[in-house]
Amino acid sequence: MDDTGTVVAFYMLSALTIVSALGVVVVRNLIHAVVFLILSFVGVAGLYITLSADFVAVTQVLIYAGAVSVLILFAIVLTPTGDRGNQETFLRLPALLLALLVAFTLGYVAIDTDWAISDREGFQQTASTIGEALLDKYVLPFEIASVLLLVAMMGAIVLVRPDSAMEGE
Amino acid sequence: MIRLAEWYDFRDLGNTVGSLLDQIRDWGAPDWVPYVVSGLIGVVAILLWTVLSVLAFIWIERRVVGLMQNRIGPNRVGPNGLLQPVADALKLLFKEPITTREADRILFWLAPIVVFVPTIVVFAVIPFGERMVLADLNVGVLFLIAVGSLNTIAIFMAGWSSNNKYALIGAMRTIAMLISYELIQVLVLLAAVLFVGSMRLGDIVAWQAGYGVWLLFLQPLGLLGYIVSGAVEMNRSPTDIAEAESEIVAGYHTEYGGIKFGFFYQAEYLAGFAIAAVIVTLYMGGWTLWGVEDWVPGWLIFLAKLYGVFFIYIWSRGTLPRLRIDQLMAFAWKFLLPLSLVNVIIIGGEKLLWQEAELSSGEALPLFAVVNWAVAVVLIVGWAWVLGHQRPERVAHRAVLTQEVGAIHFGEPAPTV
Amino acid sequence: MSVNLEHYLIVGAVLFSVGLYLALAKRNFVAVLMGIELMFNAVNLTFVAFSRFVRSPNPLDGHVFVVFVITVAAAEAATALALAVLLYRVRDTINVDRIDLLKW
Amino acid sequence: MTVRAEPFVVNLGPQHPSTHGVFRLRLTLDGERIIDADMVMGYLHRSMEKLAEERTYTQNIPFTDRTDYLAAMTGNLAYVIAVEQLCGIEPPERAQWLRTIMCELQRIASHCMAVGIFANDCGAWQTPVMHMLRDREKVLDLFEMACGARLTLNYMRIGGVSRDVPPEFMPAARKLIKELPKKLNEYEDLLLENEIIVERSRGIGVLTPEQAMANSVSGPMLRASGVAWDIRKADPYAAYDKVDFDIAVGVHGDVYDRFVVRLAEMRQSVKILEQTLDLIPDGPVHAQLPTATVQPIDQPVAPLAIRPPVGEAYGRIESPRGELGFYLVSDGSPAPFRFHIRSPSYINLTPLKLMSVGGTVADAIVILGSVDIIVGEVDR
Repeated sequence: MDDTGTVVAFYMLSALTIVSALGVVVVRNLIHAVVFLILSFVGVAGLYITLSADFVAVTQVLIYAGAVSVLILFAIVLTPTGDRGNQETFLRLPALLLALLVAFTLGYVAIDTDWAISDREGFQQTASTIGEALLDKYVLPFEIASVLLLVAMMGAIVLVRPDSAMEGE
Repeated sequence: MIRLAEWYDFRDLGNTVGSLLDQIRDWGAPDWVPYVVSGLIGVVAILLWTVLSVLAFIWIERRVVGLMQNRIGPNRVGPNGLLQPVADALKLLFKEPITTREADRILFWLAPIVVFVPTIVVFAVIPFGERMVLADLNVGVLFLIAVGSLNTIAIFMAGWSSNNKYALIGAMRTIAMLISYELIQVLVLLAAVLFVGSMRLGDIVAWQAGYGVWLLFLQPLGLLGYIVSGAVEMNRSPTDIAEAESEIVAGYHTEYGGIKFGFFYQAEYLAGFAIAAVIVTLYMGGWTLWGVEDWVPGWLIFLAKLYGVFFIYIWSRGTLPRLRIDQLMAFAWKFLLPLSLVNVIIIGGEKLLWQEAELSSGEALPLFAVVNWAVAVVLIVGWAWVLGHQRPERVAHRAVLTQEVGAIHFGEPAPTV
Repeated sequence: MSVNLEHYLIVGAVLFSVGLYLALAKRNFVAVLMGIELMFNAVNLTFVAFSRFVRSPNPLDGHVFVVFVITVAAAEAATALALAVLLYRVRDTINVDRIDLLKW
Repeated sequence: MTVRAEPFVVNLGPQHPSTHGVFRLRLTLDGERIIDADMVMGYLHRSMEKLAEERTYTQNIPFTDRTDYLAAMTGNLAYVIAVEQLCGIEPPERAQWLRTIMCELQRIASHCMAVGIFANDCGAWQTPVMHMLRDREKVLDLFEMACGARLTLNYMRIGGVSRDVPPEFMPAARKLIKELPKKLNEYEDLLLENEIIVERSRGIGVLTPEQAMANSVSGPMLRASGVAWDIRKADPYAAYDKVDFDIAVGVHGDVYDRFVVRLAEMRQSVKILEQTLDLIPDGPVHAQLPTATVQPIDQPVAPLAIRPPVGEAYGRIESPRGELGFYLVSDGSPAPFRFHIRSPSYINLTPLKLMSVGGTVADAIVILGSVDIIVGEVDR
């Protein structure tokens, strides 16, 4: 991972991702927060490409930046405008401390342990290997994931249907 | 056919650029310079080509639709109207791009750009000629869909930030439409990729050239699904719901003036070219034409096919009326989705049959073509009948002619056409 | 100067902590969900980084895990947002502070 | 408590590409469904009925083509019949036939516009309208030959027609009548079985015969609801009793039937024109105005103004949009005491709310297109 192009790309993309992630925290309007979130998703997809994981990068753009973000946007549009100010709750400080603590421990562990680095070059093409792995080694989780998706889809629809009997008090 | 000397043989620009890059390497530039130069050439070529062909097609479309409506079309500006698109572009440039007071300024300004970028990026993956592809990803087809799904957000931004009732309805309608037709696109392209076996567009073109058959003949249902969802994605012909003039005035780009509207207008044409390019590459053999590409430049064949397919969309825009949004959604979920699922199953079965039974491609492909076309016709007619296409209150009929005044004919059977 | 595993792990850690802060500190239920999505992304990044750098018999298992994480995240996002809409319908607010009653 | 999207009021018009002129429809929407639709009119009110009270009977004729500017001939005829009833003047035979020819030509031209605009409201991007306008041009050329004007014709006079048609009118009319059925077949092939038009118009804006009669709807809208009521048959005027034709009637009362009835009516007009062009007699085209109604010289008002006897009259005809009537009250002076227009478009609009509630915004546009209103006639 030493040719200059990838190194430059890595620093730019990680800067983009982290800045837009912080943007989601800082910005006052929730819709802008979602736009920053989409930017960080695309940034992470770019990082995948520097790790030569092309199939996962494109899936990330398709699912996260294409579908999940639209879901979040629609959720914001359907919920009240009162809470769109992206304000913080009262336990701001403890959350900040905990987040920093987690960051440091993970960072320390990352730098301190010597990982079993292999001298392998980047993958040429990953899609077919992933496909084969999904269908012969991980076929059971694959089926369970499809059932999970079906259940989630039906659950979401039933919950939101206006005439569903599940009324409050 | 004698091969002309390498560098001025324009049959495929690929090796012209290749010889240029070797030239640079001979001058001893560091190894990343030719890579950057070829990338630059590709980007500039695509941008130049898209801008020019959009301008050309604005003129062609208005003339052709004019002829369809037995009127002349633009002929005032420049020699019989040729400078009309340039005049439009200039007009848009000089118009003041106003921002409404209550608009969400940042999103309002950002939306046209975010609409424009994904549509241009699609061309990076399309193989124009022999070695003329900017980014030869081996997840090409998936990249097309991923980038296609990005403009849903841009349309939401445009509709939401311009703080206008019409824009909001238009944006909501377009997003609902895009998401449901994106699903159809994924299933249809899945079938195509399944049969060819690789997602790299270069491989798909090579496969079609190798077997000398176009996927168009093998997968009619797939083509039908893709053409319709392509028409939806570029808001054109029977599905221009977003800016249905007769209903909500201009859809999500009501509030945009000046060059911002120019971006939306340009992005719409580019989406048209992108869809046409994908149809040509996937279903009509890309830049190959059964051997003709040896003496006619590949990229010329590709462009000819692309403009032909785009003409179909112009033609349908000139004739077909518009579907209502709920009818369009019903068409997607009730008609196209089951059909494309069945299509995937059939193609999967054929692929398995082809490999297991070791049929030679000579017998297998024509057999599959006939079977697929028969199944397509049966399915379309049958499923439409099941969905109640010919149920009594949908049958076209003429008026009842009567002489006696004051008679009530409500509910009587009418003479059918 | 080359980029190796530690760099990606640090970026993953930072992303994860930003997501954690979002999930814990934000008042709007949808913002909490955004935090969770960010955490999912951070985890995915570390998976892919490990599958690229670390010695293992079949390295692409990391990618398979990421695909599973993405599907689960999408399913979870759909259900959570349905809950958000339902919450708004029942409680007329999705302010996390005000929803502290364990039963309703 | 369900997710109540608060009702969402959208204004269609007055400046809107498809409301056929300055007409405003305020729709209250729940999501995509229409809950309530109320009309705001009067943007084009020119107070014709008041102005007409200051002008003599002959000077009022040009007003009548400006109310329904797409069917000026029928406007003139209705007013002139009313005045003739008032004064008891009987126009000569040739004038009656000429009036019938002109009215039927005007019906073809107006229905061309109506059907074309309806297809345009369904979204067909102006192509059908352009083809139909081409045929309407041929009719307008005939009018220009007859009375020099294309739109505001001012062709009829009290007691007959302003001038006889030039010799080249009859062959031109015969040529048009030969071409029209071919064109109508073309439109029927293109539009009648067009999937999307059928989908967009079947079962939308349904009006049962009882509702139609209760709202005093008239013209193609009434006939589309199955009621075979046509003033040309019910109370024949001009030469309609001497011609044989059918009344086109729909069976479902929806938008599709109105479109189908208008197409069938154009065929009937061609059938009538074929007969009139053969049977038209020669002779004078203007009756001799009885001297008694002519005012002696010393009066300051225009000497030749007609002074109908005191009384009232109601002349009605079948205009392309419905029953067009003129109610005149005369107090013996050269100007009418009361000049009222019964405009069919205005009255055909009454069931608009009844028809469009429950549909979507796109349906409201298509229903409004099928009512075929002319805002000049609605606002007078």
